[in-house]
Order: sequence, then C-alpha cells, then structure tokens
Amino acid sequence: MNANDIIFYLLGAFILVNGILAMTNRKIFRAAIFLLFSLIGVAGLYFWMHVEFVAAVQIIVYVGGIVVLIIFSIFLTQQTGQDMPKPNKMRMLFSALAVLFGAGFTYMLIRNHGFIGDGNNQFDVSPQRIGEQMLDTEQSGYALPFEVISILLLAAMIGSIVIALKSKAQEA
Amino acid sequence: MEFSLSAIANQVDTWLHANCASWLALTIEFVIVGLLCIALFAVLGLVLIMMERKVSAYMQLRLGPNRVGPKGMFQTLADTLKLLVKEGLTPNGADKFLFNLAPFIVMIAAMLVLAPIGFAKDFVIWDINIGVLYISAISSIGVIGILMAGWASNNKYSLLGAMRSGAQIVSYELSAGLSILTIVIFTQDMSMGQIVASQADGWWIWKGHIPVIISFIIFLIAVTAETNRAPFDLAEAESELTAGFHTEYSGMKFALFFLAEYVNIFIVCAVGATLFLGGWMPLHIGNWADFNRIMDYIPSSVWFFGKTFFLIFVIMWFRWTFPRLRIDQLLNLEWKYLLPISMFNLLLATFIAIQGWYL
Amino acid sequence: MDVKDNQQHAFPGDVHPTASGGILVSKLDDVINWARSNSLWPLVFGTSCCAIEMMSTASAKYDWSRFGFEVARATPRQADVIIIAGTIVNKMAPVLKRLYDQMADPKYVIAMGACATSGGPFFYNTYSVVKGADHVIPVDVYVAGCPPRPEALLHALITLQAKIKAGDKREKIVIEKFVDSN
Amino acid sequence: MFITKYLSEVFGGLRSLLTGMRRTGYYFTHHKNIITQQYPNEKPVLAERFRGEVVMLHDDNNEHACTGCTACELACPNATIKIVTKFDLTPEGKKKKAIDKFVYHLELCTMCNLCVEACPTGAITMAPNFEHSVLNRNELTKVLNKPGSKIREGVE
Repeated sequence: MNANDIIFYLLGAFILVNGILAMTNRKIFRAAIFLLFSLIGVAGLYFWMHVEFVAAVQIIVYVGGIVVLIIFSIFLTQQTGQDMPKPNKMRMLFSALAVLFGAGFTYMLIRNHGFIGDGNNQFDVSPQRIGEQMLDTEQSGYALPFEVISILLLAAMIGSIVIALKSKAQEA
Repeated sequence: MEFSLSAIANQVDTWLHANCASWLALTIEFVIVGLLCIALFAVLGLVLIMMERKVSAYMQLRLGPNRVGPKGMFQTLADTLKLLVKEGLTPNGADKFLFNLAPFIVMIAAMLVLAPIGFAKDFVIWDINIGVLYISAISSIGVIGILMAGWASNNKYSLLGAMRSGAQIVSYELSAGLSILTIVIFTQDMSMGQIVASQADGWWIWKGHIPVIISFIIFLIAVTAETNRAPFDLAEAESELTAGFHTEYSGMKFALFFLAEYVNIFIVCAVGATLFLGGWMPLHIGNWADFNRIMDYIPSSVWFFGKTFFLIFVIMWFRWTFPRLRIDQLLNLEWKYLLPISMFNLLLATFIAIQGWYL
Repeated sequence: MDVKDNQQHAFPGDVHPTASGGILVSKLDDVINWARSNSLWPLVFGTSCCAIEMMSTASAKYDWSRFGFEVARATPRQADVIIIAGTIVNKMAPVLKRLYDQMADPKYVIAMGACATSGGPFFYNTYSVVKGADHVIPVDVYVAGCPPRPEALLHALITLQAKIKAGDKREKIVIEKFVDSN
Repeated sequence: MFITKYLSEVFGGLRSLLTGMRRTGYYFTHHKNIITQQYPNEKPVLAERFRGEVVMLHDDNNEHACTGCTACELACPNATIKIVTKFDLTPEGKKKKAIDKFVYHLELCTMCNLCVEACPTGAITMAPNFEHSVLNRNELTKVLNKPGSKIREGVE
C-alpha cells in the first residue's frame, strides 16, 4: 500500500463518515454541514484523480450552489435549532431494506465486471478540450445532453416564475 | 546578482532532494509551504490593518495611529497580542461545535485560494490548469463559514448578518465570474501561469480595449462586495446588525474573522492584479528597449506585490469615500446594472476575440 | 476585618512574584499589559450629551485613533472599554449591566461626565437616575465635567492606559487611597 | 428612451463616484490639511471664559476672601458646594464666623457659573482646567480652602 492508496482510503473514509453523520444527525443544520463536508470529500477525490475541472465544478455547483441553497432554506424555515423528531420504526426498516438492496446491486455489478484500468491515468482535461467536447455534435460530443439539460433548467425557471405569478394573481 | 524568489525555492528543493528521501523532501516542502502561508497571513494582517488605519486617517484629515512604537508601527501588533490574550467567549445557547469551527473554515478557505497565485516569476504553490475556476470554486466555501458562524451564534443579528452576507456574496459572484471570463476568453486558458504569460507583451488592461476596462471596473466593484467591505458592508452594518455574523465572537476567534477579511482582500486583489495588470510581469512600453530593460531589473515579486497593493489601496479608497448602500440599492446594483452590463461586455469581448482585434 | 490587615492579604486574581522564575512571568505580564493598554477598543455606547463629545473625540481634530482607540466595536464581545457617555437612568441600568457582563475579560469602564460619575445635575430630587454608574458596574476611571472636553476624555483614556501598564487592580487603588486618607 | 436613460444613469453614477474619490484622494495626498491637535503634546487653546472647575483664590499670604456666607451653596442647583463654618476668636475676643471647609463636589458640578456670580466677595472663580480624570471617585470631592488659610483683612 503506497501513499496514493492511503490518501484514497482516507478520502473515502472522510466521505463515508460525513455522509453517515449527515444521515443520523438530529440537528438539521449540522446535517447540512456534514453533507457539505461529504461533498468536499468527493471533490477531493476528483482532485486525487487529477480531474481538476470536475473537482472545481463539483465545489462550485454542490458547495457554492446547492448546499448554500439548502442552508438558506433551513434558515428561512422555523425551528432550525431544535432536534428533528425520530423517524418511526417502519420507515427505518424499509429505508434499511432499500439501502441493502442498493448495496447488493452495486456489489453484484462490481463483482461481475470489476474495475477495468487501462494503466494510463493521464487524461487530457484541459478546459479547451472540455469545451470542444461539450459543444461537439459528433459521436463523442455532448451537445445534445447539454441542450437537454438547459431545456430542463429553462422549464424549471419558467415553472418557478409561474408559481410566483400565481400567488400574486390570487392576491389581486 | 538579481533577486529572485524562484532561485531560492529551487535551491531549497535541490538541497532537500539531495539530502533526504524523496517522500521526506516532499513532506518537508509541504510543511515549509504551509508555514510560509501562515507567516504571509500574519504579516498581511499586520500590514494591511495598519495600512487601512493610516489610509482612513489621511483621507479624513487625521493622523492615525502614531504613538505605539515608531510612527505607530506597533499598533496592530498590540491589537493582535491583546486579542490573543483576550477571553474567548462561547455563548451558552450556541451550537458550540459549529461556533468554534466556523472561523477556521473561513481561514482555511482563504488559505486554499492562495495555491494558484503566482507571487513572482516561476514562484507558485500549485499552477493548476484551471486556476481561475479553482479560485472561484474555493472562495465559495468561505460563504459556508460565514453562514455557519451566523447560525451557530444563536443570535438574531448574527443570523440576519450571515444571510445578508451569503446573499450578497452569492449574487456578486456572478458578475465577478463574468468579468473573469472576459480575460479567459482573451487568453483561451484558465491557468494563472498562462494568463500571466499571455501578458508578456502588454497587460490586458492596455491591450484588451474597452471590454477589459469595463470588466476591470466591474471586477473591482464585485470583489469589494464579495469581501463584505464598505460601501457593501451591510452584513456587518453596526447601526442595524451590531456586527453581523461575528457579533458573538470575541478574542482569537474574532481575530481569525478579522484576519480572514484582510487576507481575502489581498487574495482578490492579487487575482485582479494577475488577470488585468499582468501579475509579476514588469511594465513594458512598445519599443522603448532601454526603459524595458530598467523595468526588467526590478524583481518580479516587487511588481506583483506593488500591483496588488495598488488595488488594495483602491479598495480602501472606496471604503473611506462612499457611504453604505441600502439592501435594495445593493441588489439593484447587481441585478439591474452589473450583471446585464457584464453579460453584454462578455458578448463584446467574444466578438473582439473572434475578430482578433487585440494585440 | 481591619482595612490595613486586608491589604496584607492577596486579592483574588492577584499574582505575587515567587522566589524562582518570577522574572519571566513579570516580563510577559509587562508585554501583555503593554498590548492591552495600547489597544483599548471602546464600545459604541452613548446615552446622552456626553456621547456627542465622545464622537468629537473620534473626529479629525482630536483623533483618538492616534492611541489606537478608533476601533469602536458595536458588539460588547469585542470591546475592551465601555465609555459610559451620559446619564444612566434606572431603566438603562440593567442594560448597562448586561452589556458589561457580555464583554470579554479583561474589560474596563470609564465613567464620562457628571451624570455617569455621580448623577450630576440629577443627584438630588430625581427619582429616575442612577446616582453614579458605579452603583451598577465597577468603574475604572472617572472624568468630571458636564460634559468633559474631548481632551478630557483623551486624558481619561491615557489615565486608564497608565493604570493598565502599571498592572493595578481596581480594588488595590480603592484600598490604597482609603488607607492614605485615614 | 430606456437605453439612453439607463446609460446616463450608469455614467452619472460613475461620475459622482469619481467626484467623491477625487476629494478623498486630494486629502490623502495633501497632508498639510490635517487639523489634528495632538492633545497630550499640544495643550489646547482654551477660551478665556472656559469653565473647568471652581477654585478659591488665595493670595501670597495664604489668605482668601471667603466669608462663609453660603450664597454660593444656596445658588448651586446641584448642591455641589457644602460650606462647613467654624467660629474664630478675633484679637478683640469676639467670636467671628469663618469657613472651616469649603467642600466642592467636582463630580456633581455642571460648571454653570452660578456660584461665582452669587459670590459677594469674589472669593471663588472658574479655572480653565479640564484634566479631571481620577481612578477613585473620592478624589473628585475637594476642599477648596488651603490648609491654614485665613480670611483676608477687610473682607466682610
């Protein structure tokens, strides 16, 4: 086991411990913070894999965007300082079953296929290359998914505007 | 012999690799870099706070600190010592874990941003190939620290200040990012080293025409807002919110926030100097060979710190000239003025870059 | 207990030099006292007319920033000295006490003007005024005047600096003077 | 039109900001405008009528002009002055009223000058002294007549 492996296992442990803490913590704000650490750990994993662009995007989108959004919604709702109620037994049972099934399927997939490493972990991740591939319409291009995602986001924005308008119309 | 930071760094590196194992040398280098960062932060805290107090004094026809030590030079040292030995309170109703964690999050975020900044020629901690994106990514972690501090204090002023601060930073990050993108379009690279290298024949502020000048102004305004400084210091407006998110902090924990504010100013000004004013590149004018040679003789670190401190001075000039904005004025400025202008500016810059109308 | 007898005993918080290794501690104490005395951040607290004089002390002509006092903090957590600039009425007294309690140690108090030192013009025939802020919180320096000039406030701050540099405790001064006058 | 209004707002705003910055920049570079008086080194120039504290005038023979008539005590709105009298024996053997202690509570005084105006003999006056900071409040209670002082001959 060399230093590289040690770093990987440390990062993995960091992500998992923070994820478990985020799930089990009864204080909702603390849960959000542990989720944040878990996401930062994932970004660290990307850095470890030398895909800096994805790592930075992970931090911008998840840490700078989504977690801030979660924290803001926690702030704006009431009783943020109080402990969450304990979930009931049946729900816990079924969640545990769902988790077990998920873990089992993943394990089956990994066991059947394994990890295929090509021994060459240097990819070309220069931003220029990423940009070209993102707007490429050829075989390996991502123009179509890119556009589909933008349409989804546009629909979400229009939806939110419609929701905002509706309440105003009711007031009038 | 010419003074060069990179030569010293290389000497240390070769000496370490000659005398120890490779992994040990790497570890020692990590420790040295960390210690240098901390030392830089400490020095920056002392120098910038003193500078701010003197600048504010002279702009208000005052003298400023001049009694502690020669010309008042030890004033900030006394402040730091006092804050070190002052009682650090944790309020009873606070979330103690997050309350004590928050200042460190803010500090660590500020420290991480330091990595891709080139302090002198070939003197950079980690010239990552997405430097600019990395900086805007890491600087968004600092917001979490502020939100954490505001919430964990169990104080309504802290919470309001943190929310204001968070909203402000998140919204001004848009126009700061768009103005940084202008430079990325011109250089076609996101690495800070490449951006500096592209300015060897002239800084972007000179050869980038109108779009770069507009984006430079927008960048300055946006980073002033992002660092929560006056005239955008609504997050800690004394008359409304006591001290915003750090209302409940005292002693060393408050000093960390105070330090982080100044370190953040340094960082954004260093980024601005790198992107728009050529980083450590000396000033060259066209064909004046003699002039250029004299400029080359000045060490690159002096150029970098000179430009950075010039931008810091400009931001301090803003602070001691303009009154504080209201929250609606703040949001109007961002969403009605800075964002549309920087979007059109980006289009203009793209057009110019496609046409190749720059040197 | 006799007052003179009392003086022989150590007060709570007093550190007496020991036979061995006392020098280092006292030198460190000197440095800390130097830092504390040169970095007195006042709390933004003004209840009446003396506050106007306090503000003009901060202004360009008098400029208390020369001594490093200009970092006026709005939150008591970060302030070192509370300048009671104005009348303390009975309704304000609990607030003042609370602000003082919220301040982090070490904390100092300056009573500025007649009202804060003794009630001043409201000493007799007034039901609503606290007769001196030292009925509520311990005061380090008293400044007379109604209101004192900005220079008088500066003099008070310099007096407080001298007191901190000397390492004097509030109780020690009171006892010494009491012994002297008897 | 909307766009011209928008642009004129932007440029007007920028111009007004630059005007402000030019003013502060001027002050920053022109240090001769600094108006700070360095108090402990430079004593302030006080007005002639400045009222800092009440003092009793004593001449070279340690004599004052206070008869102990308590006019000042009665005139004081704050009860700042308390005159303690005693009876001296004159050379003729008569008892004569004189002051024992002229107690002056500086911490109560608002420097209103009414006592000085009420004094029929001009024994007290206002001194231009403002450095009244003390560490102990008792020090502000003063006895104005110097120890051993007597009333001047001929003052009634």
